[in-house]
Amino acid sequence: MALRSSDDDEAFRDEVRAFLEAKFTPELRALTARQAGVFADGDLARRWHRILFERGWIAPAWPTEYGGPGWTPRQGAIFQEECARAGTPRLPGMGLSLCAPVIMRYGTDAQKAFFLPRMLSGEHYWCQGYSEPQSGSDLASLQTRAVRDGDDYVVSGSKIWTTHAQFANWIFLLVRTSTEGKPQAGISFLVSPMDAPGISVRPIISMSGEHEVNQVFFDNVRVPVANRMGAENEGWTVAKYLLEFERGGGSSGVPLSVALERLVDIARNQPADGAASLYEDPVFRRDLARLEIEVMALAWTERRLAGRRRDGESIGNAAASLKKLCASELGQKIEDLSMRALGLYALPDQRGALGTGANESPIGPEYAVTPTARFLNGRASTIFGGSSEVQRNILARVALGL
Amino acid sequence: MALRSSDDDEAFRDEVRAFLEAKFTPELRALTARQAGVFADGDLARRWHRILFERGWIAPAWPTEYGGPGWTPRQGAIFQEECARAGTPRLPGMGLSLCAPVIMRYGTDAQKAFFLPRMLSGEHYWCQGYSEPQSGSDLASLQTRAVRDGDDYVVSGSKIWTTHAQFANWIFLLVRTSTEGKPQAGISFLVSPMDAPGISVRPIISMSGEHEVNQVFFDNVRVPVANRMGAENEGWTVAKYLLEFERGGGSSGVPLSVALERLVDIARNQPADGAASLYEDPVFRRDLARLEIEVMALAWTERRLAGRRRDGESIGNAAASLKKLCASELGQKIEDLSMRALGLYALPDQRGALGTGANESPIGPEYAVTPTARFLNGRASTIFGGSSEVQRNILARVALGL
Amino acid sequence: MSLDLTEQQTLLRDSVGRFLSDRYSFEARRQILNGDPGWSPTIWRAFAEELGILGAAFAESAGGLGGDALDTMVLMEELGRALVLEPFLETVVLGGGLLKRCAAPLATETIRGIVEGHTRLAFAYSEPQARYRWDDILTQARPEGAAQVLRGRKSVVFGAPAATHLIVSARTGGGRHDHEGVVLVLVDPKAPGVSLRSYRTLDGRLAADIDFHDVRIPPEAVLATSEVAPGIIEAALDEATAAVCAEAAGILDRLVSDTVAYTKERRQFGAPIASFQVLQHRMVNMFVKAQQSAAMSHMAALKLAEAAADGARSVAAAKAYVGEACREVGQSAIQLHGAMGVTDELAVSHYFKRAIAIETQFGSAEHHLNRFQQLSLGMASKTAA
Amino acid sequence: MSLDLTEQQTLLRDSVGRFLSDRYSFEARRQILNGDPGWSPTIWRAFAEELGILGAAFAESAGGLGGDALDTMVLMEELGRALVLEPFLETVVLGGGLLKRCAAPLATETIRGIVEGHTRLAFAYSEPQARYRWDDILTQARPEGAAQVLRGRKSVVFGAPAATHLIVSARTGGGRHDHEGVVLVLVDPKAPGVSLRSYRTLDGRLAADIDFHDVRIPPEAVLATSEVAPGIIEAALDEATAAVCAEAAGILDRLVSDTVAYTKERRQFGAPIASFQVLQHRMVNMFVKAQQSAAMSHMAALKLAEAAADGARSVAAAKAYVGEACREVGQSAIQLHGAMGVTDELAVSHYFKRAIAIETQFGSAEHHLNRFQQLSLGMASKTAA
Repeated sequence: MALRSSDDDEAFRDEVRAFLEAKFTPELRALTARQAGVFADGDLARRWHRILFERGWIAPAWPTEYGGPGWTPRQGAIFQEECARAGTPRLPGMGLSLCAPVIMRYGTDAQKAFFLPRMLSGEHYWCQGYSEPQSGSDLASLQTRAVRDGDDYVVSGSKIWTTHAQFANWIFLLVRTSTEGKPQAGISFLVSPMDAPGISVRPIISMSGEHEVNQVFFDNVRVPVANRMGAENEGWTVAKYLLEFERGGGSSGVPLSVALERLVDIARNQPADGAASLYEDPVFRRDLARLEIEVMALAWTERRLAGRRRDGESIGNAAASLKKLCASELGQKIEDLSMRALGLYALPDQRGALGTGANESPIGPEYAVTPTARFLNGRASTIFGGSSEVQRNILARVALGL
Repeated sequence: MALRSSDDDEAFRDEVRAFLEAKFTPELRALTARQAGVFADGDLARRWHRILFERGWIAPAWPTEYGGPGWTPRQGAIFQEECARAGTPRLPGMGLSLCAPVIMRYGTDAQKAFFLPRMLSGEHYWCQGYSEPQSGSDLASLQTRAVRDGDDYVVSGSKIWTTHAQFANWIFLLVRTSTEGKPQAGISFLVSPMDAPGISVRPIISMSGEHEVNQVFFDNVRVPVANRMGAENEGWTVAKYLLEFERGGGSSGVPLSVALERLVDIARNQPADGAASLYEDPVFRRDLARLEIEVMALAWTERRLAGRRRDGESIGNAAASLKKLCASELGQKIEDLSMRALGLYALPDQRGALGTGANESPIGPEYAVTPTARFLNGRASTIFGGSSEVQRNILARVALGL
Repeated sequence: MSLDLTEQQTLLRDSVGRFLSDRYSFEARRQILNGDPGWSPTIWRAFAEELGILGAAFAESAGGLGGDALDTMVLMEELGRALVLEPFLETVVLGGGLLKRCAAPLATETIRGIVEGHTRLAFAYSEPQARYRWDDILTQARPEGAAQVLRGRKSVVFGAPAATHLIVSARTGGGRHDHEGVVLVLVDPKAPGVSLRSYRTLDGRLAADIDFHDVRIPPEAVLATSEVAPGIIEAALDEATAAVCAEAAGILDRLVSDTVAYTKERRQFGAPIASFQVLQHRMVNMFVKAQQSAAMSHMAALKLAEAAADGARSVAAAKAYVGEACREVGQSAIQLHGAMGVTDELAVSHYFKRAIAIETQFGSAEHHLNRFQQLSLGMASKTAA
Repeated sequence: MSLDLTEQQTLLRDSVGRFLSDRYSFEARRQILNGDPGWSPTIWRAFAEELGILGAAFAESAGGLGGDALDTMVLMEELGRALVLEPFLETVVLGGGLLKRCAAPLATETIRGIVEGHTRLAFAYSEPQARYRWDDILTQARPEGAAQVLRGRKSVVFGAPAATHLIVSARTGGGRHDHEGVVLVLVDPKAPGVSLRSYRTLDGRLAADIDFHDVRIPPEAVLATSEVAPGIIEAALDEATAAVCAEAAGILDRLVSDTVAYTKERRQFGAPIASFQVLQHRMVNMFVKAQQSAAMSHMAALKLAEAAADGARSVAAAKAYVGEACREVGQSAIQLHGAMGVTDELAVSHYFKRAIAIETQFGSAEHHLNRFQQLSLGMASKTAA
């Protein structure tokens, strides 16, 4: 809705804009515009993290006691909007958005005091050890063992699809500490430094040619019992708590709208048959209008369900899955139309011009550099973090009682 | 493909056209144009049946020994095309197309001699007793009992969705003659006159307000054992043989093309925003072109798989399900676009102008009379005769080995 | 700002919902549907006297409750959920929406009749050549002395057979699509020269094609002159369009819950068919579309209530979305009900038919997608927020 | 007429299929893909000498096999099934399709080089401003004495980095979309004034953007004058478009069978994921689209082989259908492979990327839907038969 912002909110927006104007330098902008991965790559992510940290804005959702900025939800939304519009680097959220809530809820005081400030400063760069080669959608079947030995667990097994493991210095992971009872019953939640002896990382190259994910091997890795979050064998509860944040963070409307705006820019510059530009082509315009309306529908649904969730209606529990499902599928539709808007210039492999180390000029127009790689990388969005099939299973159960 | 017909075929086509010109009179045309049901209603069906019978053309697919015309497949296709283009009444096929192959394959000589000529002449008007209130997709769970008593079976139970039971004087039905073993094992295939004591018919009104289907009750109905087709308890084999014909008859291309031509006629006469007619509207034209291409794709797939089926490749077994699935879903898309093409004149209930007994003039243009009723009636096409879900289950098994 | 209902709106929703579940069961509705005149004067009286909802959208000075588009949304959602046949939309939302913007004394008087329950309206604006454009008007209002003479033809006028008064759009001048020269007049459907061809629509509601053959319109029956009529028509049509979106939200909610309930009951292959994953996922898709439709309806109502600059654009977006959802959710509901779904016997086919009618009423999804595009060009910001 | 293959076509299919399964495994292909030059001269030589398929589409008088569009279809389906990187399409189908229609002696000579395996072609026709229209040509061929001088820019020229010869479309006159004034010339990619920016395309194939800066074209290198060039270009592009439809049919077949095999292997929740009904039905939808794509490809090839009046329209229909099928089947295949599907490690992502590239190559589905509509207007009959 056209929220009639208060004057305070407008002042805050100006503050955010001024900050971005000053700190999101032309150099950073140029680097970021050539990113097509799910997250900005390690160096760029660290640089932008540091800049936000110094301003005190790195963790908008954190309580002030841990270093959050104390914003209202509306301010958080404004910040997110302005960052999305400016196109700032997409920071990986494995630490700040996923592990942090777990530590705040299940961590001991010592764990909180150690991890949270280092997460905030960026000293700790986190990755997530959930999936295993044989345990994807069926996460509870995981097999990585952790055997108690004095004050340590000895961990053996392998985690896969570990985003940014090559940059991370800490990992949180689910391990099997018992084979008694249901599969869910014997799981514990541990954290470990990535340089612990016995950890090794194998890159997995994506179909776009990028290195974002990895397989991480654990060969008798010693993890102190003090690095467990929550009770032994109760890691499933912790894991599920975290998954809510994985499905749920932030509003989908703004990033999807920004993606649409990028598409509009392409369309205005692309030729078309029988129209001044692709943007004037009636069939393209209908497809575009449909997507605009779908983005509105999702944004307003999120807002509407947020109210229901407050009321404790059961529908609220479904909101996170609904959002993950719709935002990922809609994002793919936008990526798909963006790629097709390019015509033949959708075809060149632009790897030479992509990423922070890239030094080639684009093939074709500048705006043709990222859409194809984004399209290819975006295929993962309906698979990772709970596939669309899994989200529909959840919705069938939670929302429809099936 | 633009089959380059032989001169003989062209001569045959001329013969069919001349026949239709002479016998499909303006009166019959006017009556037929106001039909929106799945089949022409009883009176009209009987009249047209009689006309085709007298010409010897009522059963194109029958062998000549039983009264078929002895056409080549190409001639059969030409006949079907010309009838579809002329818009002749859609005759119910429960006798000629479904029961007849069963009798030819499983019937005794006496059964053949009694039933086939009467089916041909139209003296016997057949309906089909397969589904039951609790047995739809799961046909093998049927419960209508037939208990042997001397030379008779005594049949009790109920059949549902019985098309044209109100016009029929014969019914073929599946009954349970044994509860031993798998559900499929105790089924038999019987035929009975509809005026047998104990049979009663309850109309079921469709959402378009039409009376095409019924529930048929059997209250201790005596059916002579001589009226069984195939062996006792082996009716499932007979039933499945018949279902192949239900999914498979004829080519989908022509009726779907005719439906598209009707849609084009509507579009040429309908107003549009910013175009001379709806037909000139680029967005409508794209939707229409998509449907045209989908019709081509289905027609050519049928033709291609027909070749494979001859070769005995396993894919051939899937052809009937593929056709039923695609033709029904595509037909619905055409009905949907046809209805929407009418604008506000899609909304009036035209029942007063529909059917042989109708005496009101259409509300709005003449072409607005049938599309909405066809749209509503067409919803059944993906449900009856094996739902789309069932066809996909079959294809998963037969075509993909799942 | 949250999308929660106010306490008053929750009360309104609950009281109307309770009334309808007591008095407007599917069987009760069927009797009204199958009888003459196709709507219930008893229910209508109760709307006026027991519930007081016929005054919902009117100023308190006119005897109304002073409600806004959000109150209308709450009401329409409930009316949709019970599939109410009575001409609330036609009379209160559309007819009333025109009248309350007209300065003519006759307008105020007519509103009073609505609130009291003895006046029912129909807005005769659509014409056979117009597809979905209200401004494609050929009907003429020629001056004849102080009066005007009306001649022309209106098509598919919802509610006309039940209406005590018709509001008619006509031209005193201008060409086919011009906004200049359009006026609104009030016409007695029994006046000489007015002839209705009345019929049911596919969803069992009432409509008519109407011929006006030199119908005399006295000066006081001119509700809006050409200076104001186009703006009034657009505003009232936007409100009515938002209102059918809300009605659709109620209907879609029922289509989802009826389908879930049916598939839990119906057993095939030894299990409730709701246990089949393909059906579950299809129901999830229905649910998502129903939720998003309700959100879009809410957005449209809120924008109208706020008199936001992008009100019309929001209504177009909502109707485009909801229209397609009506078709898709409706067809899924029928398919999942199997053979029972295509009969007249269960509620689902009745909800389906109304959903399909709503898709077309006030313009199809295509029409509103076009409108959305045109209105977007005029807006500064195209973001979802 | 049946759609069965002739005995000779079956033999051709089987021998090529056998060769590729022996010599062009996924691992063998990966080495070619990751190496330089991105295609295998050894395989190419085997195509010429062992299989003889480089002459498939040429007249026997030119050393070819005299095959038609159906033979090309059979070949391309197999090449698609093995995801062959070598420039058969660019050289034999498209380049050869142009040359065999050109009367110039140099054309005949160049064909001989193709058949013998030492000549590879690329057709430089697309330009940055043209989207998918071949006739949107700004590249100029100006006369200079007896020769011509070529100046302009061509974009995304498939096969150019591997080509020994370029065929270039250019204008001696006429405006941007005019068919008059278009000629075809043969250009040595190493000639002065020719500069290539070579790159891989997303599917690992080779392409280039090419600048022609006052490149001198001797008179004998004019392959087709403006009287015949437009017809030659359209015919060759139609054949090439039908050929990628056939390639797609092979790819889609593999996407379906790989997905079925993967889901039968992969276990989650204690069962092969192929046992989940939602996945089964999605695979059925993939199967149906793959079958229909093969049928449309067959139709297009047959129409071209027959020189049917609706050949171009059939190709447009086939490409529109197959293009959309590539996207939909491809995306389903990735989704059903789960996280493994988005890596470079399994074959599925490689097939997917080629399918996505085919959707765009020679014009998107939208482009061919438009063409189909325009060509339909000229046809007497619009029926499926």
